[in-house]
Amino acid sequence: MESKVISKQDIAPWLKGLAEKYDVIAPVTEDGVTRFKPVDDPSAIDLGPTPAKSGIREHFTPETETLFDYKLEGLSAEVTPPEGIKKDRLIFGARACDAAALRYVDAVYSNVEPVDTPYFDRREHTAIVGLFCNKPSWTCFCTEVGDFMMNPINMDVYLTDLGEKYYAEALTPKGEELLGSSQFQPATGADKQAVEAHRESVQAKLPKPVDHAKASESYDWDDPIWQKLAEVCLGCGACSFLCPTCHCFDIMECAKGKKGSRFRCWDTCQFDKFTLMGHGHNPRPSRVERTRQRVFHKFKYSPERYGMLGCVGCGRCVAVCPVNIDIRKVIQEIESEDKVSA
Amino acid sequence: MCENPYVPKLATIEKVIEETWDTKTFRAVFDDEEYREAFTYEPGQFQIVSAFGVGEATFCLTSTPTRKGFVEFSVKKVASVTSALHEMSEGTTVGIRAPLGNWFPYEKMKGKDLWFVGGGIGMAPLRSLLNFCLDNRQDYGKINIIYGARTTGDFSFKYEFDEWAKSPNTELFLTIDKAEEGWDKNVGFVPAYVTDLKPSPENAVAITCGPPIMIKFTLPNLKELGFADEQIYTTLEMKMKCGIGKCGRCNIGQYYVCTDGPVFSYAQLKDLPPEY
Amino acid sequence: MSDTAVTEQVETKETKPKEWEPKIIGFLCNWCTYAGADLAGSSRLKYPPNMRVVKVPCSGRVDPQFVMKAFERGFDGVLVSGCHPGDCHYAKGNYYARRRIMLFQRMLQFMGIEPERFHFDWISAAEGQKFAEVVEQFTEQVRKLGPFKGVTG
Amino acid sequence: MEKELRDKARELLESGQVGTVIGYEAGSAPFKCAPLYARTPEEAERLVWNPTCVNNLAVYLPQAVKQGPVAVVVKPCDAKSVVELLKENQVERDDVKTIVVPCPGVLNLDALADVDLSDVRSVEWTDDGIKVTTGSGEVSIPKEKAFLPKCLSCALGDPEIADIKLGEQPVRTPVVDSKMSVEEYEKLSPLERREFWAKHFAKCIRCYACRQACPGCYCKECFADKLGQMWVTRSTDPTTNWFFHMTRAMHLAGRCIGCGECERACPMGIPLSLLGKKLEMEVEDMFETRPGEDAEALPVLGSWKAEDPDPCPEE
Repeated sequence: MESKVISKQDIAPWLKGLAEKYDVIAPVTEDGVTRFKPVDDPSAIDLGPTPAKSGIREHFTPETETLFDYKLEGLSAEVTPPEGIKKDRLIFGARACDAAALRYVDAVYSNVEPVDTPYFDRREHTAIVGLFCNKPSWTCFCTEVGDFMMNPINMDVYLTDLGEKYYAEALTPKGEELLGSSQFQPATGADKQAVEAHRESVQAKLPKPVDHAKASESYDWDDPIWQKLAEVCLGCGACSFLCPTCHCFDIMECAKGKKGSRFRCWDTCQFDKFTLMGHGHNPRPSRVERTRQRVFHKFKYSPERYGMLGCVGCGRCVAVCPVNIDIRKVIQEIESEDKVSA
Repeated sequence: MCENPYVPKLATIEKVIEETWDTKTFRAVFDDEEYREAFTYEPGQFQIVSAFGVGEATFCLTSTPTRKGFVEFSVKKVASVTSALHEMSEGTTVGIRAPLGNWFPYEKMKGKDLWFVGGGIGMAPLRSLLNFCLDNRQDYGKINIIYGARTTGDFSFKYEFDEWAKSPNTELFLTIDKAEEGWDKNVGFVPAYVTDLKPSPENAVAITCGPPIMIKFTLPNLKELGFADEQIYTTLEMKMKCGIGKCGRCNIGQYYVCTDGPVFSYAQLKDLPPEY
Repeated sequence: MSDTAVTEQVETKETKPKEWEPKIIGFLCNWCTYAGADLAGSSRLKYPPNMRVVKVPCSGRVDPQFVMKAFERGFDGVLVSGCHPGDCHYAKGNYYARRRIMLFQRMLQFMGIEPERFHFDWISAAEGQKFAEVVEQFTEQVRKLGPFKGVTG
Repeated sequence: MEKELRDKARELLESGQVGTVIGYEAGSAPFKCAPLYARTPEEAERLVWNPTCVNNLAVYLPQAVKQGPVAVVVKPCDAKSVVELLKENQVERDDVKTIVVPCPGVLNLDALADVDLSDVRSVEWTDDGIKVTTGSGEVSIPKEKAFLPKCLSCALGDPEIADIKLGEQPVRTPVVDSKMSVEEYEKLSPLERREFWAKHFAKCIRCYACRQACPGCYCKECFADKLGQMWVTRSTDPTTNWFFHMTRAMHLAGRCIGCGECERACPMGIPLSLLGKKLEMEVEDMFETRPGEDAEALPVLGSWKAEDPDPCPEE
């Protein structure tokens, strides 16, 4: 598909022009935290931090989401599901890791029956304009787990910052339509060369690919590392709540007298009650099982079931862990040579 | 677009049966006539029942699809939702999401002798298959039902014992943990009773469900009698929320108990990480 | 008395009437203030009917969560009252309550909840008159502030 | 200093006085440390003490002592958590050996905002802050910027419960009044205060990192997890989040020692220390006690005096 360029100062007018058709969602920094939020004023957009604190996840699987409202009268009940997305959304500035993560969530939520309709609705009504990472963070390792930084997936448009302007590639018909705006000019051969050289120079600084799916075949269930991690891990959910592929949830009731709603909210295998059953049995009773579950689910079970890793290397879990549990080091340790041969 | 899988269908409780001191069986009828007519399921599948205002919980379908027009579920009072259900009288509206999960491979069981081995509330999921087989009696060989409970007061489905026992080529073996006055049937735990009864593994299938401790000791006994892992089925209980493979709660290894189960053969279970 | 028994009462707040009237909840000690309220009633003292009363065994039973729940659920004012210091039926329950509630009061204020929406007082079983006055005063105080817009509103 | 620390740890382990030494080891980046459970002399060689050692390791004690006596590396501020745990009978005095390290102040990661973190080689103390060495040179950061806010107001000497002291505490002159942030906040009107928290609590994702990182939050079952009681659902709307954080604050009233781990652990930048600081100030003002000082003292909200301040004093 065709590629174009847009001067940086034209981004704001372009996004303003899109506002009629789309609710624009972009990274905004407030009180030191950068998150993707609906923006009215494009000048508030902050593309600086790589990646943003919380990715685009919450715009597909919100932290708290009403599944339906109910009303009770006498013995009977009435149930009303919420309305779907009314206006299309455009996510601006998503990183390749976050967009790639949607492939995984799609595999769980919408590519198998029954389809998670609220999620599917959001996916269908969202255009994604991604942004190449010029300055990967110290926690970034996307190149180790996939090549989507160079060959993005789930984006309609991929932007690369070339200083004064962005190089813009349309990756879908929807993307072509977006690049049809007057602010875009055709890219030249020189632009294309510049982009390729630039991307390769960034990629060179990042880790080399590792076939974790293959390596996971010999992961040791009783590896002593689980015991070690379990002692240090505080059992909070920061790693999974900021993870773009984590998608587990709890379903709860918010009852206010005769009215109320059923909602779902983020949940994590790191919490002790995640698997606790009503009569008291807990199949994963300690942090030993729970820390293993997080790693195994992402690096072993997911390739087995969905044919892809459950990790996109965004590094958020590394950045937020209060006790510096670094998943890169964990994986390295359980995949280390001497361990495999032992 | 498909229907929102999280919104339950409304159903009305038509009948409440007090099974034991802590267990009740509810019969519910879907309010929407069209849905009710079209609704069908397989023995071994489960449902998620909403007590509006409290939440929802997972129960197996204890009724058999051969008897149409309603669904049944047995509820042991353990936590908030089950307590709320216990408070409900006939005529109360509940929400039901069903049918969910896989089912017992009853086609594969055709022509074979069946050994149902149930303990306590574990009889509930077996009852669906049992009554299904009894309703298709000609398809199966001898049907044996071993059912154990702590005391005589802890048996569920007592009102069906006669029907079961009187069915052709069917035997009902009851056992309680400790002797009671007036009890003329077996006394002892289920695993030992299984050994005493010496079921022949030849052309037979065992279907077990009960407390983990019962399963743990029944399994080796069955194997000693010559049952292969592929000849033994059970239905797993796990914490579930969505019931459709999304919420991640019942994940064991690469499987989700809610969609890949709850019915597993022991051959399959052996491949799972020991987290159930 | 279980937590649930208390929250149920906190949560049954009715929808707002058309003419706004302050909705107040009072956590009253069974031995003193509740009896004081009884006395006010049987002495036919007049006081505003805006308060829903939750009887608690002792002011020491009042968990700050009760008050927070009330505010979270949209009550406009919360009153906590028990026996005078030294007169506790359980000897010292109200002394514990005093520390807890004093601290909590200051934290509420810190969070931006107007201090006038929360009142803590000692009212004995003999003080029917005082009970009526406190309720009257408190109701008017809350009325002046207008409807509560929520803990983060 | 690190050599002394390792020697001491090894000695404790070899003599069998403790089975575990909980300390810090180098983290996955030069500006990070990770908690370490050292159980062998070899593991003790991995112990470090440097500006990245921010964690309050007291959080591990209630679990760790279940396997027998442990030694724990503490900064003077962390030692206050140990005092609280002793006071609340979560650990026995005989089961804990405190190794108190001399602490000039620890690293505030925000100070490195302008540094290319991928390029950092080391972070060291200097006389007046820290020195960051990167591939392209050295950067000196003065302590006003380099250290956590709690360090800037710290004047703590060696704690009374110090079992092992690794050198003298540097004389610390607070450069900031810790009450300042509270006083600054209190200039806000009630409405502004509610808006302040509405804004911050709207960010909360309820990952419970604050609770899990808190040495005071050792409840077997947190009120927020009690589903039967349903005090608070897991909905992340600002009001529910307010309820959670307010209740947690009240549960820490008179117990919070201001280590700031909640705020550090919070991935969403919620200024939770403000609540703890306010509680600390009020407790001192009304009941004249300071948490974390005296292991023999009674818990503030588990005790009373007839002359306590009264909301409506008798005439």
